[in-house]
Amino acid sequence: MSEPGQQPTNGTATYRDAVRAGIRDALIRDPRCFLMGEDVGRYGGCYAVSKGLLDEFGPERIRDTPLSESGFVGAGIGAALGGMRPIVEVMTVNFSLLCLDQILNNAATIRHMSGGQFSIPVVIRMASGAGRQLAAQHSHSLEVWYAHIPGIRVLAPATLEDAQGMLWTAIVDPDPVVIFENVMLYNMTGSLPVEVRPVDIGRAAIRRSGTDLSIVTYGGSLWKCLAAAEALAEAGIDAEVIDLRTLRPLDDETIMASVRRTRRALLVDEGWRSGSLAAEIMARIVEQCFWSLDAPLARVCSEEVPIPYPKHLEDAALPQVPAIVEAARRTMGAK
Amino acid sequence: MSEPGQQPTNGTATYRDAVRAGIRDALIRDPRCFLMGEDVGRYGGCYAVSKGLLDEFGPERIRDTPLSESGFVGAGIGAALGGMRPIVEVMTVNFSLLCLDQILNNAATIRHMSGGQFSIPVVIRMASGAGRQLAAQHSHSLEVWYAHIPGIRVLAPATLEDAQGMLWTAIVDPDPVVIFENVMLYNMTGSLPVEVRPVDIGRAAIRRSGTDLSIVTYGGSLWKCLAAAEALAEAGIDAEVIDLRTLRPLDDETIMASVRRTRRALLVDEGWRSGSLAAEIMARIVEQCFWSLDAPLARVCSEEVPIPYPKHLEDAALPQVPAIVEAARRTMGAK
Amino acid sequence: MTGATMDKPHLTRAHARELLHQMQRIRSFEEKCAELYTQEKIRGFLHLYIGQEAVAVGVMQALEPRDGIVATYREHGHALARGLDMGRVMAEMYGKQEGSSRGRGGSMHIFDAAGRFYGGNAIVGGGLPIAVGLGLAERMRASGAVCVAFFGEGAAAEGEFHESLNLAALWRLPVLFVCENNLYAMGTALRLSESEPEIWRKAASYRIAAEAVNGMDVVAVEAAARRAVHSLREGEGPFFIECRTYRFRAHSMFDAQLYRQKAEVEEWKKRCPIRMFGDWAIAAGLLHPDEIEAIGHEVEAEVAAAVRFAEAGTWEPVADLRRDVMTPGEAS
Amino acid sequence: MTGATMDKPHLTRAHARELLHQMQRIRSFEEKCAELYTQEKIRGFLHLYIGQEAVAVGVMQALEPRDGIVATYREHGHALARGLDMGRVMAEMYGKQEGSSRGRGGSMHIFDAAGRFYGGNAIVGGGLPIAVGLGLAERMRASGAVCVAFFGEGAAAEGEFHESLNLAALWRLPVLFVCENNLYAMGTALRLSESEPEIWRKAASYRIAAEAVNGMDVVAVEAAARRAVHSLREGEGPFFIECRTYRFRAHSMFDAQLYRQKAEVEEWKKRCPIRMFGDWAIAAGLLHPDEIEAIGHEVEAEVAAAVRFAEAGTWEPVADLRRDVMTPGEAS
Ligand SMILES: Cc1ncc(C[n+]2csc(CCOP(=O)(O)OP(=O)(O)O)c2C)c(N)n1
Ligand SMILES: Cc1ncc(C[n+]2csc(CCOP(=O)(O)OP(=O)(O)O)c2C)c(N)n1
Ligand SMILES: [Mg+2]
Ligand SMILES: [Mg+2]
Repeated sequence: MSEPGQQPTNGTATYRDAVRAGIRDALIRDPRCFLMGEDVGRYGGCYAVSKGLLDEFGPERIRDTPLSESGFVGAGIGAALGGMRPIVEVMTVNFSLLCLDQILNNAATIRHMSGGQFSIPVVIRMASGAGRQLAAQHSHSLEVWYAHIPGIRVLAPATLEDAQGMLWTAIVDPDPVVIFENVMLYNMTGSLPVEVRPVDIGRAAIRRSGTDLSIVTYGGSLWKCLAAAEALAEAGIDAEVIDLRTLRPLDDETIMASVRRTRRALLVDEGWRSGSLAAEIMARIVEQCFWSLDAPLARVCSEEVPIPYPKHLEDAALPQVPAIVEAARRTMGAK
Repeated sequence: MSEPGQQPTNGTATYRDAVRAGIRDALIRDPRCFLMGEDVGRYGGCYAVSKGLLDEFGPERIRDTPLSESGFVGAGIGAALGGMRPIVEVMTVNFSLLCLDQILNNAATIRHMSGGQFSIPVVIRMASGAGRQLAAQHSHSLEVWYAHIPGIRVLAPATLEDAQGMLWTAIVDPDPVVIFENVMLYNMTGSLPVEVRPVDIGRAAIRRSGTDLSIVTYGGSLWKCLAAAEALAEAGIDAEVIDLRTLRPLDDETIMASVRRTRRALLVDEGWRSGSLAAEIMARIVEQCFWSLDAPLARVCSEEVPIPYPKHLEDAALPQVPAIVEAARRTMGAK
Repeated sequence: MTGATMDKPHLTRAHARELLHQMQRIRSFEEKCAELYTQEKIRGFLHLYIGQEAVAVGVMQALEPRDGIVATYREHGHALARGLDMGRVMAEMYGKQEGSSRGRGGSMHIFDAAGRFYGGNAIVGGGLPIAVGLGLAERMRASGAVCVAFFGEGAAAEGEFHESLNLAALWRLPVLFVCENNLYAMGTALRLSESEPEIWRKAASYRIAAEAVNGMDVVAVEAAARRAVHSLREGEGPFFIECRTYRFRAHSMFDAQLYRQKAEVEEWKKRCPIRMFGDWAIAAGLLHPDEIEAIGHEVEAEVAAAVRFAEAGTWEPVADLRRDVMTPGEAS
Repeated sequence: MTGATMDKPHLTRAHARELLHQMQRIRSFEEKCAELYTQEKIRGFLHLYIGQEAVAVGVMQALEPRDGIVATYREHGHALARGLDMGRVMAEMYGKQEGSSRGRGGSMHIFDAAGRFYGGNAIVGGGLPIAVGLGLAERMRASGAVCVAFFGEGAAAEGEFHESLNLAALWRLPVLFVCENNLYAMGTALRLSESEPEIWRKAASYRIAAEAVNGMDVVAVEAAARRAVHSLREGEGPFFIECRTYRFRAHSMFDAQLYRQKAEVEEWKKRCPIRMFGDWAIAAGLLHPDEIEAIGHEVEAEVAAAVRFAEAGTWEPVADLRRDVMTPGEAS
C-alpha cells in the first residue's frame, strides 16, 4: 500500500486483488469458511474479485447462487447459525434492498431475540457507490441505512491494506459484519502486505494530519478528500483527513479528539444529503464538542437526485474535489 | 380534534376513524382510487382501519392481497403508472423491507429515469413504531430511511385532522407519497372535522408555542413532547413544540425560525439514535443557524438495541416523557 | 382420519400415549396462555396453535436431537413438542429472564440452542431462507442431520418461499418444508391468496418431492414425516409436506374473526386431533380411558408448575438493556 | 426452426419483409452500439440483444398501441421493435437530452410514454410487479388492453417472479409474461440457477397457461404471442411464454465470457434468427435476395442517421440537475 495521503498509482496489486487475497486467506485458514453469491464462481465475480478462486477451492466453497438475494443471504445467515463462516457477496448494494429484511430482521436480531444463545458469524460484502455511469438504479450509496442497524458491524475499507485485513477481522468476528467496497476503488493499485494480518476495525484512521480543520469521510471519498487536502495545503489550509473505516460502531473518540484540536469539521459522504451518515457525525460532534467549534459544521454529500446517466450530470451529483475544497474554505472563512 | 398541546381524550372519533374517513373520502371522490393490501378487506385491516369499507366499496376497490409485499406494492406502482390512484397499505413498516426495492428503485426513480415522462401517483401507508410489546421484528421506526429517498414524499400525521386530511392531499399529489401511522395513535380520540379538506403538507406545525427551547418531533412522539412541555412549564421552562408532519421534504423554514427565536433545540425521534432523523435535523440546524445557538443540540431517540419484549425494557428503550424533560433541562442548563 | 393410517404396526401403546400426551401438553398450555393473556400476564401478540397440534407433534417424532427446527410466531406447539421445558417457555411468554430467550423475545421468539430450535420468526416467510442455510451447513459438513421449516399456507405467496425451495432443491439440501395449511392467513382465505390452492403442487416447480396429508391426524403426519426424513437422510434432497389443518382460535388475540363462519369453525372442531386420536386409541384398545384421564392430570400439573415458574421468575434489570446486541467483549 | 411454424398462411410478403426489417434494425443498431461503446460514446453498462431479436420482434407483432410493455436493461431491441424512434434511442445511449428519456436513463432505462414503453428496468425481476400493476389498471378499467413483461430466465429465481405470477393469475390480469431463456444469467448457466430448468413448467404452479417456443424462430414467437394475446383479451387471465434463445455477445461489455465455450456460441450462431428467417423466406419465395439487400441498406441508413442525430444532440445543462425528481410545481 502506498502512503496514505496520496492516491496510490504505482503499486503492483489492486484493491480487487486485496479483497481477493483476504477471501483466499480466510478460505485457507478456516474450513468452515465459504464464499457464496451471484456469479462469484464461473464468472469470476461481477467486479472480478473472486476470479480464480473457483479453480482453487471448487464449487462447494465458491458457490454460485441463483438470482435470489433474500434466499441466499438468508441462507448465509442460516449457515452461520449452523456453524459455518459464510462470506456472502451481494453483487451490489443496489440489490441488497431485496435482502434487507434478512439482514435487519434476522442477522441483526437473532442474537438479541434469543437472549444471547445464538451468534451469526456471517460476513456480507457488497459493492457500493456511483461514478460509473450506471444510472439511477445502480448507483446507490446506502451505507447509512446499514449503519443505523443495531446488531451488525459495518465496515468500509478504503485502502488495500484494509480491504484485505478487514475481511479476516470480519470472519473471526462472532457477529454479522457488512462490508462495503466502493466500486471506484477496485482498480486502485498499491502493494499488498506479504504477511496477511487482521486489522483493528475499532478505530478510525487519520490518513493525513492537519491542524486547521478535520475532514471526516470514508470509502471512495477518502481519496477525493486527500486530494482536496493537498489543494487546500497549497492555499495554506492544513486539513486533517479522517477515514472512518468502521461505520458502525463509529469511533467517536478519534473524531472528537481531532475536532477538538482543529475546531472545525467538514463531512464528506457520497450518500444523499438528507439522512446521510454525514448528518449523524455532525450530530455527534454537536453533542460532544459543541463548545470546541469555531465554525458551523459543513458537509459535502450527493445531490438529492437519483443518479443521472450522463457523465457531466453524474459528476455534478456526486461530491467532487473542487466542492470539498470550496466547502473547506467556507468553513475556514466562517467567522 | 381537541386542542393541540394536550393529549385529546374526550372526543368522539379515533385516529383510526380519521384515517378511514380519509380513505373513504378518496374512494368516493376519485373512481381511480382503490385500497389494496394484506387483510384490508375481510379482516378489516390489521389495525381495523379499513373496517366496513369492503361492504361499501366491494372487493375490487378494497382489495385483499396475498402475502407478497414486493408484488403488491410493485403492482400499486404499476397501477399508478397505468392511470389509477392506488392506496397501498403495507401492514407495518416492519414488512416494508420486503418492498423497499420497489419503492426506492421504481416508485422514486421512474419519473427521473424516464426524463419526466411518467409520474407515479401512488400512496403507500404503513403503521410504524413500538410500544405494544411486539418485540424486535415488529417494532421498527424506519421513517428516516424513507426520508433519505429523493423522489418520494414522506408524511407522518400525528393528529386526527392530519390523519384524515393528509390522505387526500397525498392522493392528489402526482408523486409517490409514503404515510407513516404510528401504532400508538390509532386509539387516540378527538373529533373529526365535519367537512373534509385536504391539509397543507408543506409546513411543519407549531403545536405549542414557547420561547425557551424548540422541541422538534413528529408522529407518536409528539404527544410525549407536549406532555414533557407541560412538565417543563411547571418548572418554568417554556418549550416550543414543533410537529414536522412532513419528513421529506423537511420544512427548514419553520424549524430554523423557531430555533433562531429560542436559541436551543431538542430533537425527539423514536428511531434508533445513530443515523436517526433527529441527526438530520441537528445537521441542518448546525448548517443554517449555528450562530444562533446558545447550547449544544440534544436528542432523545431509541436506545440502540432491537426492541425487547418485556414492558419495562421496551419502555426503557424508547423515548419517554421523563427523558425528554431531563434532556430539555440539560439543554437549558448548558452554559 | 382414516383407520388406514392409524393402523400402523409400530404404534405401540407407549407411543400412542406419547403422541396424545404431547398434543395435550400443547393444548393445555395454550388454553392457559389465552387465560393469562386476558389477565395481561402475557402481552404483545399471542398466536395460538390450538387445533394444529397434530402437525408439530407428528413431525417431531421423525426428528433426532441433532436436527434443526425453524418455526414461526405460532411456535409454542413446536417448542413444546421439541422438548423445550414448559416452565421456561411460559416464563418467556411473561418476559421473565428465566424464559427460554431470557424474556427478550416473548411469545413470537422462542429459541433454544440445546434443542436446536431456531425460533420463533415473526416475519412471514422469513424463516425459510434460514432453514435452507441450516440445511446447507449440514450438507457441507455431511453431518446427516436435517432441518425442518414450519410455515403457514399464507407464507407460500411470499417471494422467499420460492427462493428457498429453489435453493434447497438445486443444492439438494436436507430441508423438510412443512406447510401448515390452516386455510387462513390472518383473515385472508386461501382462495384469495393463491391461484393454485393445492400448495403441495407448487413443490413440483422445483422438482421437490411432495405430499399432502391430513394434518388433523397425528399418525398420518408422523408417517409422512418419517418417510420424508428418511429420504432427506438418504441425500435425496428436500421434501415438502402440506398438512391440512385448522386453527380453532382467532389468528391472534386481537382478531374478531369477521372473515369466517362460526359453522365452519364448529365443523373443523369435530376433527379435533386430540379427541379423534384419543377416541381411536381407545377403540383400538391402545389406550384406556383412565390413561387418558391420567394424561390430563399430568399435563394440568405441568402447566400449573410452568405458571408458578413463570410467576416466580424475575425481571431483567433495566441496566442490562443493551445486552445481547453484540457478542460480549466485542465493541458495539 | 420447423418448416411447420413458418408455413403460416398469414405470412404475406409484406409481413415477412417487416419481420426481417425489424430484426435487422435491432441487429445493426446494436452492432453500431458496440462500436460506439469502444469509442466511449456510450458508457455505463451496455447489454446487447444480438441473437435474441426474434423474441422482441415476434411478440410486438401481437400488440396494439394501447398495450403496455415492461422490459429489462437489455431492452434496445424491445424499444426499437415497439416503434420508438431510433435516433432518440441512440441519443439516449449517448446521454443527450434529445434521448428518449432525455438522457437521464441511458442504455438500461429507455422509456417512452407515447409507445407505452415503461422501461428499461435494471433490477432483475423488478419490472414484473410493475407489469402486474399495469395489467391491474387495464383490468379495473376493463380497457381491453394488455401488458407484456419481458425478462430473462435468471429472473425466474427471484421472489418477485413468484409473487407477480401468483397475483396476475389470482386476479386474472391481462399480463403476458415473456421469459427470454438465453441459458445464462451473466455467467450463471440455467442448470446452476434452477432446480426445474424448464421454466415454462413453473407457470403451472400458478395455474397459468404456458408454452415454450423456439425463440430463434420469429414466426413461431409471433404465433405464440398472438395466441397468448388473444387469450388475454378474452379475459382468460395471464399467459406465459418461454422463448428459447441465446445471446451471441457477452452479457455486457465487461464480460470475458469465461463461463461458456466458444463452440457452444458458434453452434447457436448457426441458428441466427435473421439469417435463418431470411434464407427461409428466400427459399419459400416470399422475399428476393435483392429485397434483403435493400433492407440492409435501408437499415444502415437509419442507423447512420440515428448516430448523426445523437452526435448532434446536446447535453442537458448542469443547472438542471435536480429536474424530474418530483413533479414541477410540487415542493421537493
Ligand atoms: C412479511 C409479513 N407480512 C405480514 C405479516 C403480518 N402477519 C402475521 S401472521 C400473518 C398471517 C400468516 O398466515 P400463514 O402463513 O397462513 O400462517 P398462520 O398464521 O395461519 O399460522 C400475517 C399477514 C408478517 N408478520 N410478515
Ligand atoms: C436484483 C438484481 N440482482 C443482480 C443483478 C445483476 N445482474 C444484472 S443482469 C444479471 C443477469 C440476469 O440474467 P437473466 O435474467 O437471464 O437476463 P439476461 O441478462 O440473460 O437477459 C444480473 C445477475 C441485478 N441487476 N439485479
Ligand atoms: Mg394459515
Ligand atoms: Mg438469461
